[in-house]
This record gives sequence, structure tokens and C-alpha cells, in this order.
Amino acid sequence: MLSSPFITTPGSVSQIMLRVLLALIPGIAAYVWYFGPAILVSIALASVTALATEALMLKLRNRPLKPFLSDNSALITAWLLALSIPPLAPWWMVVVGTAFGIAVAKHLYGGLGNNIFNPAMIGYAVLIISFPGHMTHWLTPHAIGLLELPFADQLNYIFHGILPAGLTLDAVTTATPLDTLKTQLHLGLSVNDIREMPIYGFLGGKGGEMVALGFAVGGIYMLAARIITWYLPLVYLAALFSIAGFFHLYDPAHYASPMFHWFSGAAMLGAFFIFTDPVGSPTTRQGKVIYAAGAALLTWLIRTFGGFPDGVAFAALLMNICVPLIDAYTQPKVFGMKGDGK
Amino acid sequence: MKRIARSTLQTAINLVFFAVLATAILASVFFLTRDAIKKSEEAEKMKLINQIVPSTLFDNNIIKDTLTIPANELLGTEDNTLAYRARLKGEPSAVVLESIAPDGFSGRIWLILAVRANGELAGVRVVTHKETPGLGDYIELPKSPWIKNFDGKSRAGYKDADWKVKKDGGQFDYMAGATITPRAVVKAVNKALVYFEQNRDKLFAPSPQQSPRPLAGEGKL
Amino acid sequence: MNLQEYKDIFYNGLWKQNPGIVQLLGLCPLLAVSSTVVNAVSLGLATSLVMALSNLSIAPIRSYVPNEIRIPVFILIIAVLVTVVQYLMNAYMYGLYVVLGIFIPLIVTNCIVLARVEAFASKNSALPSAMDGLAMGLGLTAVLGVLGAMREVIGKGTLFSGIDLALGDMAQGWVLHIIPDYKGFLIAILPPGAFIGLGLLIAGRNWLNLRAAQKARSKPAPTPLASPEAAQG
Amino acid sequence: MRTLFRFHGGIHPDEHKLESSESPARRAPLAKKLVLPLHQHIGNGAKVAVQVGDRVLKGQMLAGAQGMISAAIHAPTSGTVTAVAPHPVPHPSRLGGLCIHLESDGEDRWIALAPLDFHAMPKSELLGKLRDAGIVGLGGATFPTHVKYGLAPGQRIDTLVINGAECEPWITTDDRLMREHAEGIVRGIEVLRHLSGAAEVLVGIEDNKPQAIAAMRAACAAAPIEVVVVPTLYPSGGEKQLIRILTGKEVPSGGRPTNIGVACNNVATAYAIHRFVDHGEPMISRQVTVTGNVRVPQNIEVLIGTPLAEVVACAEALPGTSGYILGGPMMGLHVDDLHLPMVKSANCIIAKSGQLFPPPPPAMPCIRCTRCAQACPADLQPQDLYWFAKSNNFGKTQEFHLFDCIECGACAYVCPSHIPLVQYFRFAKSEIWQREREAQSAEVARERHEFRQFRIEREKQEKAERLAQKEKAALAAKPAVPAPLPVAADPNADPDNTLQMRVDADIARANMQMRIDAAVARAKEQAAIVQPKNTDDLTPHQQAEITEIETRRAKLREIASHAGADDEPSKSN
Amino acid sequence: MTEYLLILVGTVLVNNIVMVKILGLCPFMGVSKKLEAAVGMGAATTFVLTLGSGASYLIQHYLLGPDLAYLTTLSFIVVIAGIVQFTEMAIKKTSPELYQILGIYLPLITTNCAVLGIPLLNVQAKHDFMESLLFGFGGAVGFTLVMILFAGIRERLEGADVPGIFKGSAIAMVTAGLMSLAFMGFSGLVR
Amino acid sequence: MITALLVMIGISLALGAVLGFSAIKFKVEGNPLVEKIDAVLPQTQCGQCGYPGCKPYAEAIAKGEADINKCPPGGEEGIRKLADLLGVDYKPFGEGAAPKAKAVAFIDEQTCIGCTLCLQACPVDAIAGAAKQMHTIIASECTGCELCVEPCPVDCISMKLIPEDISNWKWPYPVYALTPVRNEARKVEAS
Ligand SMILES: Cc1cc2nc3c(=O)[nH]c(=O)nc-3n(C[C@H](O)[C@H](O)[C@H](O)COP(=O)(O)O)c2cc1C
Ligand SMILES: Cc1cc2nc3c(=O)[nH]c(=O)nc-3n(C[C@H](O)[C@H](O)[C@H](O)COP(=O)(O)O)c2cc1C
Ligand SMILES: Cc1cc2nc3c(=O)[nH]c(=O)nc-3n(C[C@H](O)[C@H](O)[C@H](O)COP(=O)(O)O)c2cc1C
Ligand SMILES: Cc1cc2nc3c(=O)[nH]c(=O)nc-3n(C[C@H](O)[C@H](O)[C@H](O)CO)c2cc1C
Ligand code: SF4
Ligand code: SF4
Ligand code: SF4
Ligand code: SF4
Ligand code: FES
Repeated sequence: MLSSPFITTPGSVSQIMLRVLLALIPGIAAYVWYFGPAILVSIALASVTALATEALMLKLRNRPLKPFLSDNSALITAWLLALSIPPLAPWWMVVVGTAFGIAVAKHLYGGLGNNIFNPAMIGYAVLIISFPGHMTHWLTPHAIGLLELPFADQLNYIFHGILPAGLTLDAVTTATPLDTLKTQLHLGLSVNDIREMPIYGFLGGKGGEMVALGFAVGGIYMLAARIITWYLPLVYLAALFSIAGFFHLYDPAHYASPMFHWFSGAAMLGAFFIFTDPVGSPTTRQGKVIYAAGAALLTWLIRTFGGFPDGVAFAALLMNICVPLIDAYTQPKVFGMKGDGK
Repeated sequence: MKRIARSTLQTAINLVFFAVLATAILASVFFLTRDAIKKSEEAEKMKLINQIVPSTLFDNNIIKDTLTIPANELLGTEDNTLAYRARLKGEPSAVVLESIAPDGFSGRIWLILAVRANGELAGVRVVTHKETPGLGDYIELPKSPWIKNFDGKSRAGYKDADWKVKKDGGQFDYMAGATITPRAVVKAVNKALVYFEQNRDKLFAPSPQQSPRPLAGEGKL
Repeated sequence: MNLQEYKDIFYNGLWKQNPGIVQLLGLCPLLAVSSTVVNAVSLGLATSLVMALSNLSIAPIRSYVPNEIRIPVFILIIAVLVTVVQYLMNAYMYGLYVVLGIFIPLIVTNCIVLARVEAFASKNSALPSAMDGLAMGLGLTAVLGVLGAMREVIGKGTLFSGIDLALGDMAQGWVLHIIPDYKGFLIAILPPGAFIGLGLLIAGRNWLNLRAAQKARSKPAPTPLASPEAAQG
Repeated sequence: MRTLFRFHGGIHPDEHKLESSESPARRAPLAKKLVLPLHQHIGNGAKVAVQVGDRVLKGQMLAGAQGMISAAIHAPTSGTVTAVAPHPVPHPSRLGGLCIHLESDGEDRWIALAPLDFHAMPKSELLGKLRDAGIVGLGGATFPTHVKYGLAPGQRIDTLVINGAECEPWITTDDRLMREHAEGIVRGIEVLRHLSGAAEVLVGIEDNKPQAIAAMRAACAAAPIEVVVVPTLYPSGGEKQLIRILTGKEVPSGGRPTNIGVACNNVATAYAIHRFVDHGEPMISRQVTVTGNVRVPQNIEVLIGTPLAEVVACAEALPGTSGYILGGPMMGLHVDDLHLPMVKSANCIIAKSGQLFPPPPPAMPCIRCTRCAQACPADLQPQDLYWFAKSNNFGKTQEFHLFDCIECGACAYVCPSHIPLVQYFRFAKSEIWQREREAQSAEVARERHEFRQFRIEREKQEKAERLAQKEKAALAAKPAVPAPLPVAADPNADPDNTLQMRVDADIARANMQMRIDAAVARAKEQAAIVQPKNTDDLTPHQQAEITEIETRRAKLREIASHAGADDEPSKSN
Repeated sequence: MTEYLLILVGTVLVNNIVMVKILGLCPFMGVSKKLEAAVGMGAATTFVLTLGSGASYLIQHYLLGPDLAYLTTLSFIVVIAGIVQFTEMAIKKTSPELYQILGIYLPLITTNCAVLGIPLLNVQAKHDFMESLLFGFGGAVGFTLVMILFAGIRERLEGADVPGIFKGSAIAMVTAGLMSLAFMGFSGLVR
Repeated sequence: MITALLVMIGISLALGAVLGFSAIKFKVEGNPLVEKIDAVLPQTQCGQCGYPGCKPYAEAIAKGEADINKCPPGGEEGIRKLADLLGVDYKPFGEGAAPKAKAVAFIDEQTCIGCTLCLQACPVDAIAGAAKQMHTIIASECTGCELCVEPCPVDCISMKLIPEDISNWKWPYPVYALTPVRNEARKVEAS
């Protein structure tokens, strides 16, 4: 049945997804620059797993492989997941997280476009809950005078779980800046004292802040390419800034500055790449604003009071739950229903 | 109106009949099993006590030799608890205390600890906790022997600064990535020892009052 | 009641109308205590016992209970039975009693108990009712057992851990370590694992049914994909 | 300078207008055989007014308007009516419709024509004349023009909007018409202005037609008509959108322009009115753009009923043509069969080729990117409509305002997943209509059933009463016992009430009888003209049933003929 | 005040009775296919649970005391059944419209194990009267909240291309699982 | 033991009184559900459900005596609507109960002997005619219930499929590559 319209735009899903991948590259480059190439190993591992899982699930579901394997969406899931777990995570963790995200959160719901939950964040949540120990060992940034593990040894640890003799994992890794802030605050230090520690830079964690900047650059490219709408990231960042700012002003010793919240953890990644996942976010403009503001509040709450070092992933999942309702209650007025019809 | 009253009464009586029947059955079973229940609860407690108080240390019926301790900040308790006294030939040899570490990673950690008369720890066990399985749960004995670190430690041997995990400059080991849990436990044990120092005499006083209800703390077990 | 009818009762309870994966009743204990096989099966058996007894004792009196107090009276009876079971466990299986915790008294409100009383015992005579209660209980127990095994193996790499709580100290050596040196996959023994595991079991049952139906028809299922030509037509 | 308003969304596809807009419009040669569908407009089809075999003159009415929303059909040329029979018509179903088949005699002889002094006659008469002249909107929906101006009491039109936007790509008929016949269009607008009584007349033209704008400006110079240039943005030519652009008012959802005091007509409609009023010519032809994969893209004046093949032949389709679009690429209809006749709604014929209209890539799932929602001029959420239509959740599609969709296709155009969104919406709409029809007939059936129950009950009662009466009479015949009073002692029975009920029932029955009569007549009429033709794409099951019935009938006939009194062969189908 | 607020946040989000405590699942799965039904069930449960928590506190403290603790389950459930009946009656009398909406859900509440679970947890945690009330109310609000969110998701899932064998309750279970995974994000917010 | 009994007697006496009172005072009146169910049924009055008409079937459903999958003219859509209304699961038609394509009765005018038997059978008065005269079906009123076919002594009534024409044509479900065919049935109908 051929029916109008008979013309379409040349764009395609795989092209959109490809551009998202491109937009991730500045951040990844910064990552490699500051923390070494181990992250590339995770990304590669996650990508292979994602594609393999995708293929397997498509086969089981009796769907054609080619169009879906080439839509690049599984790669985004893989990259985002790899970027949100420590580069030193053992290989099987990367595999388990990616496979779980793609198989359960994506394909049990019908694959691309049908999922309720963000597959990458489901993968992350499963990992941090199941293997919290591994999930809190992050590489130290270059050149801050801390012990660094050579790349070959990193590989050895990722694939065999072996560290060079005499080294403990603790010696060559740190908790993330957010994590450290939280534990040190518990010990009674003030924010300012903690920020004096060597892992912190001028905005957030050393290195991490640059990575976040890289993601922001990619995000601006996506805005320019009209892949994402401007208000979702803007509202998210603005809301996070205001909440954090309010409490920082109220008690600077106990609440980190808004800039710190922006540039540490996954805030930038979240603002531009995670919360913007079109499949899991509301479609109405008003809905997106509510979603972004809610996500910001949850991020800050979990970061500040919760049990996890970063709140972005759980904020995304919790807001995913609310999306159908948000959508239902924020339907815009249609043509001819605005005001008095004048 | 009369009809309503009659039906109301009838229904009520009907229900009362069943209620009486039910209560009677229930009460009988309760009384029949009461002793057995008490026994198994005591046996359970004894098992725990036996783990931390060497059998060479006492010859009395520890379970029966109790002292009610009111809620105390040093023990972290908010309710009455029982102290069990071990005596060898009538001489006090050790006391078993309950303590709560309030600042575990996921809330409170219930501890039971035995202190010898000389202020040395005979043993510490975690009774209940909600720490992350696989991460913070190495304080449980079956998972790791970490808790045995406390055996033989005392406030005479370690100064206050030593009652900390090594990461914070103290003497106690910890598992990387999960420092919060041991921190809480070490702090709680140290405070319990302080309590022991302060109340030593009271604790070992021969008790005139035998507690009528040996089931305190059951809610937590 | 003939043999066939009893067979039907059991087939219903164990498969066709299985409370856990078909009727979706009695879910709370099913999900909450299925982190190990031992817990799961113990609670399942306790529930089965209560169900059989409650059906057995309610069926004979069903015609004497006035309609308006039917539910309170049924619940009263169930509550007595549950409490009796609770005391017995408290007295003679203390460890297990502590582990199962609040879920023993909650058998009272376990929907499946009242559902069977209402749906079966209030319409049938005593013996078939007891059988129905037992069958449904065992159906629940079976699901509990499978789910427990799944979660335990994936979550901890063991089977039958804690069996000493149910069978006494002599059973301590019976714990199987299926996967040696297993790191543990915590999610499986946390609530999410319970939900997802049950989801997988339900899907598994659907799959078995589907396959049986396909075999019965013994011809290939219609291809689920439209050919590209169809797009143009 | 007028302040213009924006409507939400809109798209700007490649225009492809220059191909056909630069050469003057020609006239297509006269075809030998013309086919005129009776149903060329929204509303009821026209009612045939000629007999097979009649010789007719050009401009003679062949079928008259039937009912309120309907318009007449006229002979496009002189010739003979050869049949009134189904013929494939331009419709997405590819089904046939009833058509008048006309064989031209080549003389192209007009019936006597006379111009109209429209000022001199009452409005209602003028409207009737428009209807009988077959004037329908040429802008798209072919809505009979007279209906738009038959205002309900209390309604007023303040603004008349003349639609010269021609926003769809490829189409240039309005453009050419405005360049070549601006004077005529303005004459037509004068008639519409008179009809509507509008104080303000606005002609909206997209800014990509400078020559047309200039021509119209020149023609309107003397009249109180304002030519407004609107930005090129599809679908600015949609009635609601154009009204919004020009006046800032929104036609209420589910409402019509008249609700906000606006009327809207297309320029070609205005021109057709001019031809009728000033020359007496009914609507027998229209101008159509033939473009796409053809050698000489151009505009052609074509008689209604001309086979499309002959129209396309004027422009010479090039090799590689793989079908045609009747209408524009955004809203048009795909046709393969060039036997289809030219109809009043056809403003464009585009020859498709793989190069110009590559088949869309396979559709992917919706990723909720909301590009469609951003493009939708009706402010809808196409991704949600699609989600629900796809899963047959029609209740929800209605909640999400499916019926405010104007099927403009902007959403499908921008969709990166290439989902045929509009097709889903059409599917959902027709399912809902079907359901409404079914619900209505269920309602009727229920009423009829209840009425029947009531009737049977009453008849029983009456019978019983009659019996009782008889008995009573019998009793009365025996004068021994004094008869009781005839009024029933039942205190509940209110005699007036029962009487009322009976009267009601009688009225109902009379009504029913009228309906039945009408239905019988209708059924007869239909049986006479429609040869049920739906035997070639039946399911095997249906086929089997039909054969079964046929064999049964055959047997019956056999028995009947054996009985053989008056053995007229049964002519049942 | 802050303390009560924390109890509320704790029971509604952090220790949500469905997602974390795993209670009340049968109505959660059974009555969440439609949004309106979910709202109705939630409202009815909230009413009964709040009343039930208060009433059971009174019974526990003024009727049973420590000596009759073995009657706890029995008396609680009987009283709850009574409250359900009473609620049904009261609503029917005072607001027929509300009864139209909630009517069919009320009898189902008796077998919602949260309704007995929360009073029992109250006893176990030695809550005082106000805390018991809040605990009951918060638990019910948490129940209602996830029920409504879940119903929204399930309505949307109807259009999803879910694999055949997962259609219906299987995918609903998986969804509930992923929801509880997300709810774990609240852990630690209120200790 | 005595206190236990007294407490339980007290509780149950109060509860029983409340329930007994409410049972009399608030008797359930007529069932509005029947109307709602009846509104969903197609009103063909064909009796294929095993009840003498749509309303009786509706009453049977409301009482819980009949399944919801017994009305072939209602089609799957009808079952779905009933399932929605009653909050139960969708249930497919049993073997041999599948709905047929829509049809209307047609009387062979040559054979009809005017016996009025069909006229009496038609539940919606869709047959016009009088004794000894040729009868006609009023196609627009005929629901296609087939009840008139059986009684005709000369078998002159047949059911005719309603032909598809432009006025009742429906847009088909869009089928395109990559998307599973969800509406097998609909496609067959529409093609
Ligand atoms: C899900 C999760 C669970 C955790 N559970 C515990 C725990 O039970 N005990 C603990 O001490 N730390 C736990 N942590 C780790 C703390 O957040 C923190 O990183 C750590 O205790 C302090 O780091 P350090 O050991 O490097 O000083 C957990 C972390 C996560 C993400
Ligand atoms: C049943 C019906 C009644 C209508 N009545 C009026 C009317 O009274 N006045 C009017 O201006 N337009 C009327 N319209 C016309 C529409 O508003 C609109 O002009 C027509 O459908 C053509 O719009 P389009 O080509 O933009 O689709 C009517 C349309 C329909 C379908
Ligand atoms: C999406 C869309 C685009 C349209 N574009 C035009 C157009 O470009 N020019 C036009 O005259 N009518 C267009 N129409 C039709 C108008 O809505 C409207 O029906 C017409 O202008 C009324 O005039 P008529 O009754 O004289 O045809 C379009 C309709 C739709 C739904
Ligand atoms: C802007 C944008 C952001 C995306 N973010 C995510 C993400 O956070 N996690 C993910 O798994 N996929 C992401 N995707 C990919 C894709 O939408 C996702 O895999 C779908 O959820 C799969 O159905 C993103 C895609 C786009 C276009
Ligand atoms: S444009 Fe297409 S993919 Fe994007 S939301 Fe709309 S329908 Fe979905
Ligand atoms: S076709 Fe309908 S939904 Fe799509 S853009 Fe046009 S009006 Fe909006
Ligand atoms: S089968 Fe359906 S249409 Fe026929 S009588 Fe029964 S309910 Fe009515
Ligand atoms: S005419 Fe026949 S098929 Fe039609 S409604 Fe009447 S009895 Fe039924
Ligand atoms: S078992 Fe908890 S609600 Fe059914």
C-alpha cells in the first residue's frame, strides 16, 4: 500500500545515533589524555558485547539483524555504560553489565524505541549494586603525583585480575571525587578542606572536569545538529545549579558548590547524553522540563544524602518510571484548543 | 428496626462463637509450646555466647545470671538490654554486653561482645546488620575472620587513637572499598569498652534481681 | 470424586492455575523469601500446610457461616491455623523461624489462601478441598523452589545454603557450592532479582505452552515478519 | 504591511515548482470517451438525471445534487451517454464507483449559456445555482462551495480568505492561474464577497510566487481586496493554517472556519465561479499540473472525465516512470492505472521515477525523537498517536486528538525512522468510523428489538383483552348476574397514561413503517443499479460459503422448475 | 516535625513497601492494568491502612499488652476485616460517587498483606502512636505512588513490541524488577 | 486465657454487630453492570451466545455465570471491551466460535411464498411483507443474525456478504518491512 507523503527527509535513525557517538568523542579524548587508554579497552569490550547481545536477541525474537545492528543504538548504550564504570573494572563486569542492559532493559521490551528504562543505566545500576567494591576503584589522573599503574599492568588486571607484586588495588586507585567528598564529610572535614586534596582541580575532580567539559562540547554539537532539544539539558543543569547553589550558600562547609556538582561525576554526561535519551524521556516540552528538574533534584539528593557516590544513573531510572505519567499529564493544547479560539 | 437489631445480634453471636473457638485453640497451642519456644530461644542465645565466652571461663548458668541495663549512649542502645554474667566458682570472670553501632553504611549494626573481668575483649560478634552483602559484610564471622581482630584487645593495650581503622591511622585492618562499616564497628566496640570501664563494679555486682523476662533484645534477633 | 478429578485438581494447582505464575497470587512471600531454596521451600511447605488445613476445616462448616461474616470467619480460621504453625516453628525450628520472619504471620493475608477458600472450599466438600489446598500450596512451593534455586545459584553460587536451619546441624555439610570461587551476583538475591526471576519463570511457562501448542498443530507458526514486498502492496 | 502570525511546526521540502510554472497553460485535446464519477466531492454523490443512450450537450447537467452537501455533475462535452456503470475511480481503495460514461461526438457543442446577474437575485437562489453548476472547492477537499455560504441564522462572516498559497511541492496550477487569469479570479472573489458579506478579503500567496503576487496585486488594485504574501512553509495552504497566518485566529478543534467568522476558498474555485457567473459555464474542467518524470512539465486545462492517460500523454512521460501521484507528493494519491478519469479534485499529476521519488528506506521503530511533533501544524503528538494506532488502542488515539490531524504528512516527512505515520492515522480513523457505524446500527437494532418486544407484549395483551371482552360479552349475554363495572379495579393503572402509551406506540409504528417503506424503495433502487461485484478477492472461506449458497439455490431452482407451473427462469444473481 | 517528614520520606520512597519491603504485591500486579483502577485501589488502601495502623496500635497497647501478645495476628486481622467492612459501609452512606469508584476494590484490601504487614512491623519496631499512624499512611502512599507509576508504564507497554512469551504478566514482573532496581537508588537517603 | 477470651469476644461482638447491621441496612440494589455490558454487545440478538438475546447474555455475564468469549458477532474487539469493563483477562474464542464476516439476509423474490415465518423470526423487524406477499429484507436494518434462514420452508433466504465499496472501505493496517504483523485477521479482512 503506497500512500502519501511520497517524500521524506534523508535522515535516518542510524545517522542520528552515529552523530551521538561522534559527540561523545571529545569527552573520550579528554578521558584518554588524563587517565590513559584503559577506557578504550572498556569501550571496545562493551561495544562487542552490545552488538553480540543485540544480535542474539534479534535472532531469538526473529527479527532481521542488519537494520538493527547497523542502527548504532547499541553502541551508544555500550559507550555510555563503559564511560560510567571504572576503566579498571574486570572484563566480566563490563560484559555482564552491557549484556544485562541490552537483553533485559532493551530487548525484553521490544528493542529499539520500545524500552521504558535506559539500558545503559540499568547496566550501571546492576553493576554498582552487585559489585560495589569494584565500582568504587577509579584510576587516578595523570600527573598529580600519585602512583600510576602502567597500561600493560592495567590490561593484566582487567583481564586476569592480577596486580604487579606488592601493589594493592587501593594504592593505585582512588574513590571518585564525589565519593571522597561524601566519605570525608562524614568524617567531619569541611568541603574546603576536602577540596584541598590533590585529586581535586579547579572545577571538579582533576581530569574529570576536563572530561566533563569534553562532553559539554559534544552536547553543544548535538544541540547545533538538532539531535537534542536545548531545554532539557539546560533545565537540568540550571536546576542542579540552583539546588546545589542554594545549599552551598546556606552552609558552604557541608554542601559542595554548584560548579563542583556540574563538573564532577556524570552530570555533564547525563545532561547531554543520558537524560536526553529520546526513548526514555518525555516527548512534550513541558514534560521535558519536569523530567529534567526532577532528575536534577534526585541527582543532588542521592549525591548528598544517598548511599551511592553518584546519583545520575538512579535519577535517570527513577525519572524513566515517571515518563508515561508525565507525558500523559503534559499534553499540549492542540491547534484550535488554545485560549478562546481567537 | 427490630429486624435489624435481631440480625445484628445474631451475626455478632455467630462471630463470637467462632472467635471463642479460635481463641481457645490458639491459647492452648500457645501454652503448650511456650516452654519449647523459650528453650530454643535460650539455646540460640547460648550458641552465640558460647562463641565469644570460652567455656573455661564460666561454670554458672549465664543465661539466668543477667542484669538489666538501661538505654545508654555509650552502648548505642535506646532500650533496656541485658548483660549476661559469666562466673567461675562464683567469681565474676566476664560479662556479655549488647551494643549498637549506629553509623554503619546502611544503618545500625547490632553487636554482642564479651569482656573479661580484666577489661580484655574475649570476643565480638555481629548479630544483625544491613551492610552491603559482598562488600560490607566481612564483619560477619562466616564471611571473614575480621571480627576476630578484637579478641584480646583492651583499652589498656590500645590508646584511643589506635581504636581506628588503619586508613585513619589506627590499628585495625579494613577491606579496601568498604571502610565505613569497620569504622563504625571499631568505634562502637571502643565505646562499649569505655562503658565497661565506667560501670565495671555495677556489672559484676552479685545480682539480687533475677530478670523475670529473659527475652530482651528479641526484636533485634 | 474419582481419580481423574483429583488428578485435575493437582494439574490445576501445579501447572494450569498455578498460583505463583498464572494467578499471580501469594506473590509477597514468593518474592520475599525466595533468595535461597531452603527458605523458599520451607515457607512453601508451611503455606501448603495452612492451605490444606484451612480448606479442610472450612469446607465442612461452609453452610453454617452466614454470608455477611463469611470473610471474617474464614480469616479467623486461617489466622488460627497460621499462628499455630508459627508457634510450632518457633518452638522446633527456631533458626528458620527467625529467617522467615514476618512472612509466617503474613500467610494469613497471603491472598492465595483466602482465594482458594473462597473459590474452592466454599463450594466443595472437605476432602477435595483439602486436596485443592494442598495442590495449590505445592504449586506455590514448586515455583518458590525453582525461583529460590535460580536466585541462589546466580546470586551466591550455592544451593541449599542454610539447610541446617531447617534440618538441624547434621545437615550443615549438605550445602552445594555449584560454582566454586564465585564472586556473587548480588542483584539476584535482592528484590529486583526476585521480580525479574519470576518474570522469567512466567515467560518460561508461556514458552512451554507455546511450544506444546505448536507441536499440537505440528505446522510451522506463521512467520512473524511481513516480507518487504508487503510494504509496497 | 500586515502582521502575520505563525502556526506551529511546518516543513520546507524542495519546491520543484519551476519545472512546470514557467510555461503557459495549454488545453488538453478532447478525449473520445469520458467517465464521470458521481461522487466527486464530500457529501452525497450526485443523482443521475439522464438515461443511457441520451444525447447530451456540453454543459448539460448529467446528475443533480442530492441532499444538503452535494453538487451537480455536467457533461464536459457533447456526446452520448453510453452507460451508467461502476468504473475505477481515483480512490485509495482502488475500488470502483458508479460513473456516467460519455462518448464524445467531437463537436464539443455547448448548451445555451447565459451569464448571471448575481446582484439581482436573493442569496439563497444564487447558492442553489452554484450547487446546480457543480461548483465545488478546487483546493483539495472538493467541498461544495454553496454549503460554506449557507449560513445558519446568527452566523456572520467577517473575513473572506482566498487561498492562493499552493504550498505543496511540484504543484503550480494556482500559480499559473493567478498569473494568467487574475482578473477572472478577482471577479469570482467579488461573487464570494457578495455571498459572504465579508468586510475584509485577504488573498494569501506564498512568497515563492512573485509573478502571481504581482498579477493578483494588479488585478485587485481597484477592489477592496488585500493580497498578502505569506512565508513559504508547508502547509501554509491548509485552510486552518492560512487563516491563522492571516488573522491570528484558530479554527476551534472540531469546528469550521465559519465558527470564527471566516470563510476560505481556493483561487481556482473563485475562477470557476467567475466562469459560471460571467459566462454561464458550469464546472466541467479544471487546470492540472503535469510534472515529474515527464518531458514537458506544464499546466493543462483538462475536461473532467478525461482519462488520465490522455492528460499524461500531453506531457510525454519519460522511461523509468513507475507510477503516478494524483495530487501533490505530500497528500496525493498513488495511481498505477491511467484509465482512471480526471476528477474535480485532481490538481496535479506527477510521474514518479526512482530518482525523483526514491522508495523510502524500511521503517524502523519510533525512537520518540519528537521531530514529528515539532513539525506537526496541528500541534499533535504524532508519536503517541502512532503508538496507540499501532496497537489498535483507538480510544487513546481519540484522547490524543486523532481527528484534529489534517493528514498533511509533515510528520511522516521528517520522521528519521521513515514510519508511514499518516497511513496509521488514516487506518485508525477509518477503524473508528467503522466502529461508530457499528455502534449506531447496534443502537438502532436495540431500539427495534425493544420495540418489537414491546409490540409482541402489547399484542398479547390485546389478544387477552379481546378474549376477556368476548368472555365478558358471553357472560353479559347471560343476564343472571349483574356485570361488574368494566373499569379494572387496579389502582395503579392510570387510564390516561396507558392511552398515551398506545398513541406513542402507534406513532412509533407509523414512523417505523415510513422508514421501512423508504428502505424498501432504497433497496430496490440499489438492487437495480449496483451489480454486486466483490467476488474476486474473497477469502476461501467466503468463497466456500457462496458456493454453498449457490448450490442450494440451484437445487431450489431445479425443484421449482420441476414443479414447473410458470417456469420463468430465475434471474436472481 | 522534621522527624515525621523523614519517616514519611523513608516509608514512601526509601523503604517503599512494594519495591523494597515486597508487600502488597498481589493488588500491585492485579489492579495496575488501568490507571483509574490503580488510583482507586491506592486511595482505598491508604484509607484502610492508616486507620488500621492506628487501631492496631490501640489494640496492641490497651487491649493485649505484653501478656496477650500471642493474640496479635488474630486480633489485628479481625479488626482490619472489620475496618474494611466499616469503610465500605461508611463510604456507601456518605458518598455514593466515591463508592462507585472504590467499591470493588474495598473487599480486596483484606487480603493485601501490607495491610497486616505494616501493623506487625509497627509492633516489631516499637513505634509510638503517631509513628504508627505515619508509618501506615506513608506505606500506603508509597503503595499508591508505585501503583500509579506502574499503571502508567503498563498502559504504555500495551503498544510495545514485547516478545510474545513476555507479553502480559511476565514483562510486568520484569518492569517491577527494574523499578525496584531504580528504587534502590534511594537507599541510604534516610537511615 | 480468660482475658484472651474476653478480649476476642469483645472484638468479635463489636465487629459482628457492625457487620450484621450493615448487611441489612445496606443491601445491594439492582446491578448497573448489566446495562454497561449490554451496551458493549452488538445487539444482533442472534442467540449464538446460547442466551435468547444480548440482554440475557449481559445478565448472565454480570452474574458471573457466563464467560466473556461467547458472542461471535461482537468479535475479538467485543471480548476485549468486556475484559476491560470487567477487569478480567482477555480470552480468545473457543474452537468453532469464531466470528464470521458481516452479511445481510437476502430473500429470493422468485421463491418466496409469503408465509411470514421469517418475519416472525426476525428479532429486529428487518423483514417487510405481509401474508401471501413477497417479503423483502430491509438490508440497512438487518443485523445478519441468520435467525430467519432456518424457518423458511422453501429455503429462499440466503446470507450475502456485505460487499466492500468506497463508503465502507477501511484503510488497511500499514504493513511494512521490519515490523511484525500484528493484525493478521484485519489484513485478511481488508485485502
Ligand atoms: C552500592 C554500594 C554499597 C556499598 N556498601 C558499603 C558497605 O556496606 N560498607 C562500606 O564500608 N562501604 C560500602 N560502600 C562503599 C562506600 O560508598 C565508600 O566508597 C567506601 O566505604 C569508602 O571508601 P574507601 O574504602 O575507599 O575509603 C558501598 C558503595 C556502594 C556504591
Ligand atoms: C460535514 C461538513 C460540514 C461543513 N460545513 C461547513 C460550513 O458550514 N461552513 C464552512 O465554511 N465549511 C464547512 N465545511 C468545510 C470545512 O470546514 C472545510 O472547508 C472543508 O472540509 C475543506 O477543507 P480542506 O480542504 O482544508 O480539507 C464542512 C465540512 C464538512 C465535512
Ligand atoms: C495540508 C493541506 C494543505 C493544503 N494546501 C492547500 C493549498 O496549498 N492551496 C489550497 O488552495 N488549498 C489547500 N488546502 C485545502 C484547504 O485546506 C482548503 O480546503 C481550501 O483552501 C478550501 O478552498 P476550496 O473549498 O475552494 O477548495 C490544503 C489542505 C491541507 C489539509
Ligand atoms: C541523544 C541520545 C541519547 C541517548 N542516550 C542513551 C542512553 O543514555 N542510554 C542508552 O542506552 N542509549 C542511549 N541512546 C541510544 C538509544 O536511544 C537507546 O539505546 C534506546 O533506549 C534503545 O531503545 C541515546 C540516543 C540518543 C539519540
Ligand atoms: S519523527 Fe518518527 S521516530 Fe521521531 S518521534 Fe516521530 S514517529 Fe517517532
Ligand atoms: S499528518 Fe497529522 S499528525 Fe502528521 S503532521 Fe500532519 S496534522 Fe500532524
Ligand atoms: S451472540 Fe452476541 S449478538 Fe448474538 S445474541 Fe448473543 S450477545 Fe447478542
Ligand atoms: S433479516 Fe434475517 S438475518 Fe437479518 S436481522 Fe432479520 S432475522 Fe436476522
Ligand atoms: S501475598 Fe502479599 S498481597 Fe498477595
